[in-house]
Amino acid sequence: MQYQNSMKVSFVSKSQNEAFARVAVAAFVSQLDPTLEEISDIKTAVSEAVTNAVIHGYENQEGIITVSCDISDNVVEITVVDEGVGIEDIEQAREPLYTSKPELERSGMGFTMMETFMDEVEVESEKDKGTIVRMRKKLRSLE
Amino acid sequence: MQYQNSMKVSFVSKSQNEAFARVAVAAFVSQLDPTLEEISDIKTAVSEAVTNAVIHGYENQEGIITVSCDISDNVVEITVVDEGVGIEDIEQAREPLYTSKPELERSGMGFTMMETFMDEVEVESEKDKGTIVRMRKKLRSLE
Amino acid sequence: LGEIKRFMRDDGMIKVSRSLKELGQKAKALKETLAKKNEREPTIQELADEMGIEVEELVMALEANSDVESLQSVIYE
Ligand SMILES: Nc1ncnc2c1ncn2[C@@H]1O[C@H](COP(=O)(O)OP(=O)(O)O)[C@@H](O)[C@H]1O
Ligand SMILES: Nc1ncnc2c1ncn2[C@@H]1O[C@H](COP(=O)(O)OP(=O)(O)O)[C@@H](O)[C@H]1O
Ligand SMILES: [Mg+2]
Ligand SMILES: [Mg+2]
Repeated sequence: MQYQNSMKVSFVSKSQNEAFARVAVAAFVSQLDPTLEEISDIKTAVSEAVTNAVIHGYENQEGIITVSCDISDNVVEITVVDEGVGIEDIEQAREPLYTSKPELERSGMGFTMMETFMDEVEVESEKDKGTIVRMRKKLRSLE
Repeated sequence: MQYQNSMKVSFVSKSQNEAFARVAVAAFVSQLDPTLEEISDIKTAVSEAVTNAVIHGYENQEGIITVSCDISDNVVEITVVDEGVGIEDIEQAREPLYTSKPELERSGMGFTMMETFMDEVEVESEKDKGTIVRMRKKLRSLE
Repeated sequence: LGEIKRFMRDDGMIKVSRSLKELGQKAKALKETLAKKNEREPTIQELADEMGIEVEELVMALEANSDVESLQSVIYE
């Protein structure tokens, strides 16, 4: 391990903080000078996870969302944590097109996008305790 | 009070995280649609406070720096916290041109810059406990 | 979804530092123009609109002019 760095940002679950979370992560990851494509992948994944925390986790009520970002050489690990309602059936939630809120015109593709744009996605959740989404991506442009 | 929002970001006291802290604060404050000049003032003040935490607070050892940003209507409050060596004589530290590290070619103008670019600057500190710098600025572009 | 991903961008291997630097230079020039035209400092939203980019991207671009590169040298020295 040659290079390590980490940050953590917490904010209120307002929808306007989604953009903030994206820039914070993008600004932090930019210190590795990735490609635009890599940054855009990461921003998309962060958006999806943070949107889920706002809409599903806290059901648009106020709550705190914490996004951490850990860099180890050219691997970026991003963790999005909420203390909201939690997910009862994680496997089902991760299925493409599954959404528990079809009335909101959600596409059910959030987890699928995270999986597409990142190398690994782990989800931990407990009903009424909250949800942790951990995503990892290796920046291949740096190899 | 009509509009409120807040965020908090923590990171390791590496000098490359100064730029990150600046962008994080600038991104958060941007939701108030400030002028570029106001953003640049705020970034300068954040830089000075974070640099002080890195160089003086932690004397370039690793430690955690926390920057919070609270928006109430058009007032931005930024707090920079370290748990480093602390300041024994705050009044002296705030004097223009005073520096405890002249050997590092510090200008001793950090606090003066913060005072110039922000409306208010409060400093709390305790030896061996750490330092809290709280700065406020009203964004006049919004009036 | 691989299709979507390819469709969503054509920027391939362009480095973030280069892109932000270019945007940052453009922002500086446009800022002057807008300030003259309106006889006041533009807000960040006005400038972003004029450039056709998101405010968040502009914030990063404003930081970028030299910093990303100097960070690189810090990290890999
Ligand atoms: N942070 C979360 N807290 C609670 N439930 C969640 C969270 N994230 C996702 N879910 C559940 O997983 C489902 C699928 O999420 P996703 O794939 O993003 O689709 P969508 O957001 O369009 O519903 C959501 O409908 C919701 O039931
Ligand atoms: N976070 C801090 N922790 C400990 N000491 C500090 C801190 N911030 C400032 N100081 C003290 O205050 C002095 C003045 O700070 P400043 O005006 O920024 O000048 P400079 O950084 O150039 O020395 C510093 O030299 C240092 O002794
Ligand atoms: Mg979703
Ligand atoms: Mg200083």
